Amino acid sequence: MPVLTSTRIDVTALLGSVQSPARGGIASFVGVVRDHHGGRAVARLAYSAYAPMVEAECARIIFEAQRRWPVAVALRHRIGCLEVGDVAIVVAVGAAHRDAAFEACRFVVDEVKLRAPIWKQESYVDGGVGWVEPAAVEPRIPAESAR
Amino acid sequence: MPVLTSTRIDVTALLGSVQSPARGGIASFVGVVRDHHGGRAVARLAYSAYAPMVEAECARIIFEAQRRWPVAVALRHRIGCLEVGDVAIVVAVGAAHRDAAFEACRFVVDEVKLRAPIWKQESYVDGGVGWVEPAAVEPRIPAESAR
Amino acid sequence: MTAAAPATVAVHVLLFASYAERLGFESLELRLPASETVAGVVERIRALPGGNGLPIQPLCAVNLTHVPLEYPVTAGDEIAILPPLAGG
Amino acid sequence: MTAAAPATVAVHVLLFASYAERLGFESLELRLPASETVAGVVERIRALPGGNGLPIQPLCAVNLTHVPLEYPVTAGDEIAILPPLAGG
Repeated sequence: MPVLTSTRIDVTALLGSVQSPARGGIASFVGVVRDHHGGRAVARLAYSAYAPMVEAECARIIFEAQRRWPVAVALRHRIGCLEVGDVAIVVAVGAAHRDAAFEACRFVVDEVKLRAPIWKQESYVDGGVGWVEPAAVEPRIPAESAR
Repeated sequence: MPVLTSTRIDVTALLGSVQSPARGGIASFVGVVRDHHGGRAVARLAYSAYAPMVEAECARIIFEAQRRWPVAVALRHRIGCLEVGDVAIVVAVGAAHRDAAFEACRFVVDEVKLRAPIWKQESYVDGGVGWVEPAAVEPRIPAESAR
Repeated sequence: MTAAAPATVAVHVLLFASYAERLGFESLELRLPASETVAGVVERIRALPGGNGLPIQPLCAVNLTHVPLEYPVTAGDEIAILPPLAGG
Repeated sequence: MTAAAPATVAVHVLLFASYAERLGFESLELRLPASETVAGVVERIRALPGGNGLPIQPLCAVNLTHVPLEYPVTAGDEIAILPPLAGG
């Protein structure tokens, strides 16, 4: 399944997809569109992406997580127009033990935010629009990059 | 809402209950009955509890979490007979930022396992039954305990 | 004046799960000398038939709160002797 | 024998989000001297109208992978100049 989707994310289905009779712990993170950002009231927002790279980079992130922890990972990120309260990202991780589930879930969320080429344009209640530019953090560039 | 329930836990409803327009991050943990324990195939299990103390202790755990992090917390633990694959525990934590959501969720799960008086009797596929006794860890006893 | 008879207090003792199975009951009223501790309650329960299967230092709670074994008991206390916890 | 003309390579440059808005396009074919780096590509894009709004050292990717600015480019590469990421 691709990471990016332009339709509503089914959280319950993703949680179910990482569960199995041997995996008793499911840690998850759901990110929802907030009503405020930087002191301004947000009406709605639009996510855009460099889609092929998002898929490639997220596949690498999941691969890295699975080299560190014995886990199943499901990851979805919505693009297009979202309203306040809509689900923007879901990461679900199933493992036999909760330590691995929590740690891998946190890892995947952090890495997606740091590395996936996705952008967010907010529309404010007062009428303006703005690109969200988090304090530009350099994504870690793997030593064995590209080729 | 009481923590203990003898009916199916509605994970989606709990996730929704900790979300608000100001809380954009929801971390959760879902614990599911596994098919093996200590090398034996588990058919089903029964959770029992010292119910009034579970409610009191879990209220204290949530209070402690909310003194440390600005979070909303929902917690349910099922009791009675469960089959493999049934949801036994759900902890959902909503916060404005994911750090607080993850940390508080982990804290609540860990403390419930350490402090809530709940017991588990497994029925094995080969016919036996057994009380699950995790390597008995002393729960931390708060200095200002009881009265 | 004669010396006062030693004061006693009544407490409720609760057993759960494997401990209730070993002793064959889930609750018991117990009369104790005043100024007894939780450890003294455990000692009395361990002296009952089946009680030697309990650890000398089990996990205990008084009035719904975890307490150390040196915790003093008072009249009307609900004292719970708890097998290893296995929730979650 | 005369000296060979300097070899050139063609690459695809992609812009996104606020950077595409500033320069007014999302993709561009660029011919570069062989043995150029990503930094050289950025320098050329910053020289276009609207390009000085881009940082001197933006985040870049080659063929769907994050790379440092010293990364060499080769013929046919897809070079993306990425505004600060804001997913999740």
